Amino acid sequence: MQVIAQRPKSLRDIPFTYCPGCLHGVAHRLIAESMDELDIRNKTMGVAPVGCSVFAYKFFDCDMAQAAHGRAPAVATGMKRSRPDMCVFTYQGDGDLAAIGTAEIVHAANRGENITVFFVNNAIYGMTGGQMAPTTLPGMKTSTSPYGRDADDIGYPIKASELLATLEAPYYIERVSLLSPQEILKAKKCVHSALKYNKEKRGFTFIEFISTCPTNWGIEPIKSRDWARENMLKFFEIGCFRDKSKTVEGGK
Amino acid sequence: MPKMTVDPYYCKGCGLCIKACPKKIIRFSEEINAKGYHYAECFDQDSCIACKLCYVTCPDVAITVEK
Amino acid sequence: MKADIICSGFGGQGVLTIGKFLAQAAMKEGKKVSWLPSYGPEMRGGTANVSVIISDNDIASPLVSNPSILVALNQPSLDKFGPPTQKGGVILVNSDMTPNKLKRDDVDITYAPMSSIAIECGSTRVLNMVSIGMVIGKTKLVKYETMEQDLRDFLEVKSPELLEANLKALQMGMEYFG
Amino acid sequence: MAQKVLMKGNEAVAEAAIRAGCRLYFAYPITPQSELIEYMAKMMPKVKGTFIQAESEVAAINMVYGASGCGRRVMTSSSSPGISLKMEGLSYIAGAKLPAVVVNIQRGGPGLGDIQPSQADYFQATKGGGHGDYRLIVLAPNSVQEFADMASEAFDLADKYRNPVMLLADGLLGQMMEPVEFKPAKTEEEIEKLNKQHYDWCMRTNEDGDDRHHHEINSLELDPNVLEKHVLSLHEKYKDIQKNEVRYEKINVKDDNEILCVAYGTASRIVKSAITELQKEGHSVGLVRPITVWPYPSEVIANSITKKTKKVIVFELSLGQMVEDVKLAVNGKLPVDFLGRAGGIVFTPDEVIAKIKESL
Repeated sequence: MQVIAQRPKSLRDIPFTYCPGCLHGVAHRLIAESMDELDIRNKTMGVAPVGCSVFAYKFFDCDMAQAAHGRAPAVATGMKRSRPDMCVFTYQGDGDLAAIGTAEIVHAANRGENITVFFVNNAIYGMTGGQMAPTTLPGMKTSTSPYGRDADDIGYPIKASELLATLEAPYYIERVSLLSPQEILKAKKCVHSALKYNKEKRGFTFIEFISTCPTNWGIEPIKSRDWARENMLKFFEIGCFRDKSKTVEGGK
Repeated sequence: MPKMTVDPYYCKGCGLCIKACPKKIIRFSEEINAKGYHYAECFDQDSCIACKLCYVTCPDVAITVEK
Repeated sequence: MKADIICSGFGGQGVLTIGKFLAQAAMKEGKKVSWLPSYGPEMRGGTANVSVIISDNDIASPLVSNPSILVALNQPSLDKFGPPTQKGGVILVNSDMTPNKLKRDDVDITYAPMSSIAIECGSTRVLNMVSIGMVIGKTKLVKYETMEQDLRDFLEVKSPELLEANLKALQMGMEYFG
Repeated sequence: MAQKVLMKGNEAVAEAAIRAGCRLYFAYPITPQSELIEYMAKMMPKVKGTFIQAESEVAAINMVYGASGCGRRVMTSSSSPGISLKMEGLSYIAGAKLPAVVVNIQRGGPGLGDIQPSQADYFQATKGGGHGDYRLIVLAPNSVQEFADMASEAFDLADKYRNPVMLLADGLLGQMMEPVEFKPAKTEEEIEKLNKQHYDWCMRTNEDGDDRHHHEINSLELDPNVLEKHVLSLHEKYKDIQKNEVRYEKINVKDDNEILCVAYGTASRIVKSAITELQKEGHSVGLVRPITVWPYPSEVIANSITKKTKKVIVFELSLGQMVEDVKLAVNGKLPVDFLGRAGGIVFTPDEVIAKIKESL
């Protein structure tokens, strides 16, 4: 008998601190598996954000820094410039990346910083207990949009992938879904590509995961995936927004 | 013989693997784990086809699949 | 020996450079020096000035409130720094841009058409070198040879085509006092 | 024998930092420190170093955090309003026990204030500055030469204690030119050796084979008991710093001093001029100049008071921030008087003389 699927080496033997059914863990696994496959575990450093995934620095079995809220792309820039031979990634939620850290992500992307950014979009602030995020859908109720997000008042959700795709420098930008095993398998390919491009020093790579927040949405895990499919995917379309490997010969 | 096992140390009983399993051979255990969850378990290993979908969907990376 | 110098003029007249060359030459002759510019928005357009101290001893405060040597390249500079100049101090005024004279008779003041001399040397841009020459001619603060060498070292790298006009300006400034 | 060159403080500290082995620099332009960032922009590529003009001061200090977490010598610089923005990052750097050097070319405040020399960031610099229970090591130069010398000292202290070090200067020191003589630049081998000194904790390639290291750069600890232990360990370190790293200069401090002055940085130069003038008139006035404003030379000030001393006077380019530390040092033994100017105004030696003469 042969083991055909088990915890990747790049994850440490520590249970995640996420709620039951939270898809952060899936995103973590896809990254860790790709690190194993690309054999970059010994030369990878990650940056954990502020938010539910603040403890990501404990989970990945590589060197990790924990960054101030929103600053992960800046911290990663310092790390990458300090150790250019290593692969650097950030792992950020929607409040971290698309609200307080908007400047840092835009400018790291605009510099074509040779890092990979994993962005988990679940349309809500998880750790602080279910407040409105920059990605909260119009009409969606949260503890700080108790009557539903009023787009006329507070604006529409930010489409981070589309926004970054307006810049020249990014090498690869794709939005993927974690809402079913089939979609996860597709997402895995994208995560693998992003880290492969990172290893090959091709430039800035960005993966947006459409995820769920069963706890703060108040919907149990399985149904929360259905809810996300019906609501989030209409607004946040799955797809590739940039892949220079298909347009630029030999990468950068 | 294909086989899936859930490590109760990691499992939080979210049930996503139960939903994912095409053979419907996963259920919540009677027992609870150290964190108080009824973890997932396979009750019919003989029917497992090692499709890995439970592993793929598990957010706590608690599942090992053998073949 | 301690000289408290203020050079002042319109932004663009090169007053900061006057100060820098004086300080640098004095440093090379073994003196203690400090160079402190006025900085900020006034560097563009308005009046710019620089305080330079040249001394045999360590320089404590780099501020100059009462200059012993004043180079005033325009009217506002003379109006501002003329009155606080030390009794018996040296004031060199660019008379081309300073219609009103200073009402003091306890200072050693020279009104010289520095802009005109600069044009004679080839360009208004060498006005600052005329002034430096005049400071040397009047006060013997630093040696002419030191200054000439500094000027050569600076311009031969940066813009050799300007060297001739600058050297001429330096010399004409110095020879103004015969 | 190195040659003396006439240089601005802003440029001299940049050159000295590069010579000290700083190969990464991240900053955002602000007057009156812009010559520093411009110098780095010009020189870093020549030593194959990294220069990034960051999108903000906040980003710059976080780039410092990342680079420092990799164990390499890294610096940022700014002026007062920009330093305020960096305080978040500095707190993280202090919490995560990272070495880093920050230059503050102080200007008038509060708010946007003006761009003239000031010492009004003393509280912010010496009392921690950001959130949490931490300290920066703060060096306050008063000449371009000292400013340059302190760059390498700052990196050494930062590395030794794994603590951020601030060079607290001001617009006058940044903008003025004085002769400066540089120490020889560190060789690439020496820099490599410096980088290696942090290998046991910094983020780096895993060269340990299967015996993996997992180095975390972090300031988060949710267990209050563990966090308290961490903060206590920081404070043990601060005690060591207070014991070992106090630096000061005594100028004309004698048994017959009628007045003892305390001033640091630019203000100390003005006071020194005043003391020289007063000496000519036969008055004996001493000056203690803190070179480290944290750790503070409290004992030196206390011990410089003699039976003849009538008063201690503090001179600052602020409305009285260091005066509190002097009062703590003097501990009620003598009255502590104060002269300060705000808004970027630098007092003249005459103003200082007049103030001292009130008490003679």
